[in-house]
Amino acid sequence: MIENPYIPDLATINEIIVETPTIKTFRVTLNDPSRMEAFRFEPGQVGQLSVFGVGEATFVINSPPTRRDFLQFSVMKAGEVTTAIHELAVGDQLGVRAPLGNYFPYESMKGKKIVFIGGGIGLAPLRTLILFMLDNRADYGPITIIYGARTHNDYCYKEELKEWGERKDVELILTVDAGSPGAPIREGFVPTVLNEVAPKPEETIAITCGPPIMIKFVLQNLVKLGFGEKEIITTLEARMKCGIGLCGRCNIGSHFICKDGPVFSLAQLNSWNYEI
Amino acid sequence: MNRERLKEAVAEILPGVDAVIAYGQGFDAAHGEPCFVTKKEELEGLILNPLCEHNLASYLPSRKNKKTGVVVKGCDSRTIVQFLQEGLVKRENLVIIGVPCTGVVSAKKLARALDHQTVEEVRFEGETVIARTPRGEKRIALADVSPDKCRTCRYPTPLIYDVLVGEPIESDKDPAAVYDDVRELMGKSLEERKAYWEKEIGRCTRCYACRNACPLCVCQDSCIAETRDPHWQSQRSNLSEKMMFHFIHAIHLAGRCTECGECERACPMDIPLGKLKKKINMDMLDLFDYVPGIVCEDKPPLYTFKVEEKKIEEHEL
Amino acid sequence: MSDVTANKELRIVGFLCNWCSYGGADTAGVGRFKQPTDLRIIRVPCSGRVDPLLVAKAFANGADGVLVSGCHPRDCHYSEGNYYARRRLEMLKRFLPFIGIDEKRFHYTWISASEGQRWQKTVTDFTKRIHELGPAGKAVLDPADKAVEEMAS
Amino acid sequence: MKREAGFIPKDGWNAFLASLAKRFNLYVPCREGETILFQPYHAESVICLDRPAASAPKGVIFPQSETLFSFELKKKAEDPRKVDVELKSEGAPQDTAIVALRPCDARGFSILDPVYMDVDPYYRSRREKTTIITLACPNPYPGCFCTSVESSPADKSGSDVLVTELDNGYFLEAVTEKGRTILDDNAIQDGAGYKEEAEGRQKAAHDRVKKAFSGGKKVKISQERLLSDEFWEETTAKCLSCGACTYLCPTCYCFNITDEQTVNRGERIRSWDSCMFPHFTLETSGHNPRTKKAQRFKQRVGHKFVYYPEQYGDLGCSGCGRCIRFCPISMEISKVVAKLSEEGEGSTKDAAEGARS
Repeated sequence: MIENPYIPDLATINEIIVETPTIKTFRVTLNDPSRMEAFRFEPGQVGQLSVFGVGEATFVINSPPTRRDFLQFSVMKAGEVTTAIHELAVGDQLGVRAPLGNYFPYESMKGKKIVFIGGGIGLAPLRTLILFMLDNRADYGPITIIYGARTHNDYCYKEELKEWGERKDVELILTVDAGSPGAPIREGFVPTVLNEVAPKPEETIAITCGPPIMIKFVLQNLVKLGFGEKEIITTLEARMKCGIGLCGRCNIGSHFICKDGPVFSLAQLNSWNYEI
Repeated sequence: MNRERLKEAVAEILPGVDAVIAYGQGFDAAHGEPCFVTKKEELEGLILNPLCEHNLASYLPSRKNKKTGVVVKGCDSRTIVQFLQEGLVKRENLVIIGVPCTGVVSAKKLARALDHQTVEEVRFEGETVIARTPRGEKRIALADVSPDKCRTCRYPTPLIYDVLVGEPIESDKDPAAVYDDVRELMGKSLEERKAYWEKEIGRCTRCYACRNACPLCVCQDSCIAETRDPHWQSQRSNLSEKMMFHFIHAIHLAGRCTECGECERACPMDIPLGKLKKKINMDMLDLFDYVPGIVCEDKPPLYTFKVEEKKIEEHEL
Repeated sequence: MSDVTANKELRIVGFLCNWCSYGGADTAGVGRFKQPTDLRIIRVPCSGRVDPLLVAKAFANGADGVLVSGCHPRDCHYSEGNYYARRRLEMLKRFLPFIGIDEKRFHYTWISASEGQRWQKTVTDFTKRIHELGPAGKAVLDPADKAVEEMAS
Repeated sequence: MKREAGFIPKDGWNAFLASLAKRFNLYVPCREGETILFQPYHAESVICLDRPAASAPKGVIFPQSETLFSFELKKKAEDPRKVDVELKSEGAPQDTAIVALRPCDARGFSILDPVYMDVDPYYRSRREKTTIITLACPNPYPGCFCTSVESSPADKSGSDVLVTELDNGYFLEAVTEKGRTILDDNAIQDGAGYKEEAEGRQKAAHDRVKKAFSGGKKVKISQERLLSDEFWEETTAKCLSCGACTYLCPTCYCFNITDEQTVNRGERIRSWDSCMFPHFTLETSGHNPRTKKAQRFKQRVGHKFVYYPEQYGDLGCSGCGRCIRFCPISMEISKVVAKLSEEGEGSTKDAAEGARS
C-alpha cells in the first residue's frame, strides 16, 4: 500500500493574526499529536490548506522549521478558498497536506551574504528562511531585507519587521509604492529600490518573492547588478490542484512548480526558457 | 462552387486584411479544414467544394479588432448576422466573401458511409460523391451524406456579403420541413423522449467541445458549467450533470442559435445536440414569428417583449 | 384538500415575486386560508429574476413540481420584469416536455398581493395536480450521484 | 505449465466473454448509435470489434470523475458553532477486465503507469485489479500513426493478453502472468499452431500504417521551433480550443479537484480536465501563464513529445489518431510533430509518401 497523498491531515486553528486588511496569518496544529510531533519540513516548502466543501489552495509554511509549536500560513483573501479560510475562527478545522515541494538551498548559502527582496504577501516564504537564518545566525553573513508593499497598511509581519529593523545584524529597507508625505519609509517600487540600494554581488545570494511582475523586474535588475544566475533564487506560484506533479497545471516544461519547485534559481529558469 | 473565382476574390481582398479565413484540404481526402491565408502563396492550398462544411464565422468574435476576410456559405452568414445583432463583431472589420451553396458533406456521415475506412481520394460529380478507400471506389449521393441542416436549407445564398463568388441560388426546400425532426420526437411519448435523451446525453463526456465550437457561446471561460461562483454544476460526470449542462447550452442559445450545426459537428460522441436548440427555435418561430440570424437590426426575442403577447395564453390549472 | 394532504408530501418549489405573490401567500396565511404544505417558497425580487435554469435545477435536484408566480402584466414593480419572464417561462414550458419533463409539473402564473384567495386556489390546485402526477421519479438522476440522491431521498 | 498461446474459434468468442463476465467487471466496446464506446458487459451488449472506440477506455482505470474521499461535518457537542470533520475514503476496487481495446489504448495505460503507479493509490489499485485483453488492429483507420511512435497495430505494451483475429477464430498470446491466468481456461484451445498466421496478419497491418514522422521515440524536436511563438500561432490559428482531443486521448491525464457539499457532508472529486482550456491555468490573481491557444497547444504537444519523454524516457503518445479523427478542424498532431522535428517537413513528407506507396 502506498500512502494516499490526497487525504489531508486534519488540523485546528489556534491563533489568527490580522496582518493587513486582506491578509491573515493562521497558526495551526495537526489534530493527531503524533503526526504533529513527527512533522518535519524545510524552509520554503509549501502545504495545501483545505476548507472542506470549498477546496484547497497552496501556501508556504512560513514558520521556520526551527520553531515547531505550530505551522504558520499567511493567506491573502482573493478567491473562493482564501475567502473561506478568512471566514474561519480559532478552534475551526482545516485540512493540511504538507510538506510539499522543494526548499531553499540554505546549506549552500552558509557563509554568504544574503539579500532578501520581497513584495506584499511575497514576504511569507522569505520569512521562513529569514527566521531560520536568524535562528542559525552564526552560519550566515550580513542579511539585507528589502521589502515593499502597496501602502503602509499592506505590510505583513509588522512585529517582526520592527524587530528586524532594530537588529544590528540585519539591514531592513522598507518601501511603499505610494508613500504618505513625511513617513520615514522610502517610496518606490521594489525593483527601483533594489537598484538604489545596489547590493554588491560578491559572495552574496539574492532571494526574491512577490507578485509576478515584481519578480520579473527584480530578476532583471539583479542580473544588471552583477549577480550570477545561480546566486539568484526565487520561489514561484501557479494554479495548483494536486500539489504532487500530476494534475498538469503548474509545469515549466517537464518541471513542476508544486513538486520540483517552488524554489528555483534563475539559472534553472533560464535553462528552461521560462519567462515570468 | 468555383475555386478559381474564390482564389481571385481572396487575392483581391488579401492586401487589406490581417488574414482571410477560407478552406484548405484537411488531414485526409475526406476532410476540409479552416485555412488562414495571410500570403498570396497560400492561395494554391485553398479548396472550395462540399468538404467545406465548417462554419468559419466562428473565429470572428475573437478577431473583433482585426480586419478579417472570411468565406461564408448561406448558413454561416446567419452567424455573422447574429454577431452583428449582438455587437460581437464590427462590420467595418469584416470583408465577407459569400459562396452560394447547394449542400456540403458531413465528414462524419461520409465516414459512416465508407465504413470508417481510410479515404484515399474524394471527388465530386454533380450531386454525387465518389470516394476511394482500400476497399475500392464508392459513389454516394451528396444528399445522403449531407448534414441534416442542408436537407432543409432555406438560405443557400449568404444573407450578408461584400463579394459573392457564384450566382445566387433560391432555396427549393420546404420551409415547413425545417422542424420535422423536432416534430417527430415530439410525436413520441414523454417517456420515450426522456429515454431518448438519457441515451443520447448519457454518452456525453463533458468535454465541452460543443460549447467551445459554438460560435454563439460567448461566455467561453466564464461558462457557468464550470464556474465555482455561481456554482451551478459539479464536475461529476453523471447523467444529471450532463443533462443540466446541455440544458444550459440550449437555454442560453434560445432565439440566438442559427442552427449552423457546429455543436453536433464538434461532438465526438455523435449526440444530436442541434435538436435541443432547434426545438426552442421552433417555439420562437411559433410564438414570436422569429428566425435568428436573418436581419441585423433584429433583437433576439428573449431580449425584448410586447405588452400584449398574441401567442402566449395564460395557463389554467 | 384533505385528499391532497392525506398523501405523503411531495416537493414543490415555488419562486414567488416579493412584490406580489409572496404578499399574496402572506395574505392567504393571515386570512387563515387552508392550503397544502408541500410548497417550499423561494422569495425572488421579481419573476424576471427566475432564470429558466433555476427551474431546471430544481427538477434536477428532485422537485416534483415548480411554480413561478409574479405580478400581473402591467403591474411589475420594476415596470417590465414580468414581461421578460413571460417570454422565458413560456419558452421553458414548451421545452421541458421535449427533454422528458412533464410540462404539467411546471406552472407559471400572476397573483397580486391582495389576491389571497387566488393564491390559495392556485397552490391547492397545483399541489393537487402534482399529487395526481405523483413523484417525478429519479430517472434523470444517475445512481452514482450521491449528493443529488441525498437531497432527493 | 501455463499456456502461452491460446485459440478460440469464432463461435466460441461470446462464451469466452460470458465466462470472463463471471469473474470480472467486464468492459467491452459497444455500439451506441453510431458511436463505439466501452461499456459494462451484459448479455445484450452490441459488441463492435470493427473499429476503435470513440474514446479510449482510460476511464475504467482513471475515471472521468471519482470521489477521492468524502467528509462529514459534525457539530461539536460542547459548542454547536464548531464542527468536527470526519474523512472517509472509498472501498477497494473489484476485479475488472477490459476486452478488445486496441494496442494504442493498452499502450496508453503503460504511458500512464510511470506517472501514477507509485504515487496515486486510486490509479494503482484499479490498475492492479484490471486485466487488459487487447485486440490487435487489423488495419489502420483515418489519422492512425502508431508506427511513428514506435508502437504497432500489435503492440503488447500495457496488455496482459494480445488477441489477433484470424479467419476462423482468435489467437491469444499471454503477455503477463495475469494474461496466463486468462489462458488457463478449458474453453480455450492451445494456440501454438496459429502463431504464424497471427504474425502474418500483424505484420500486414503494421505495413499499412502511415508513417507520419521519422525518429520514433527519438524524434528530434527542434528547440528553435518549439520555442517559436510564431510557429505555434501559425499552427494553431484554426484550433477551436474545443478540448475534444484531450478527453478522447488514451494518454491525457490532467485533472481537476473540486469539493462538492450538501448541508453537512460532501466529497472531494477528481475529474478530467483539459490543458486546452484557458482557465486551466488561470490563477486567482488573474495571472495566467497560458492565455493563448498557441501556448496551450504547445503545452499539449510539448507534454507528449518533449516534457513527458524528459521525465519518463518514452513518448507520451500512443499514436491512436483519435485527436486527429475527431478534431472538428482537422488538427493533425502527427503533422505538427513532423514540422517540429529537426528533419523538418520535407523529409517527413517523403517518408509519408514512401509509406503510402
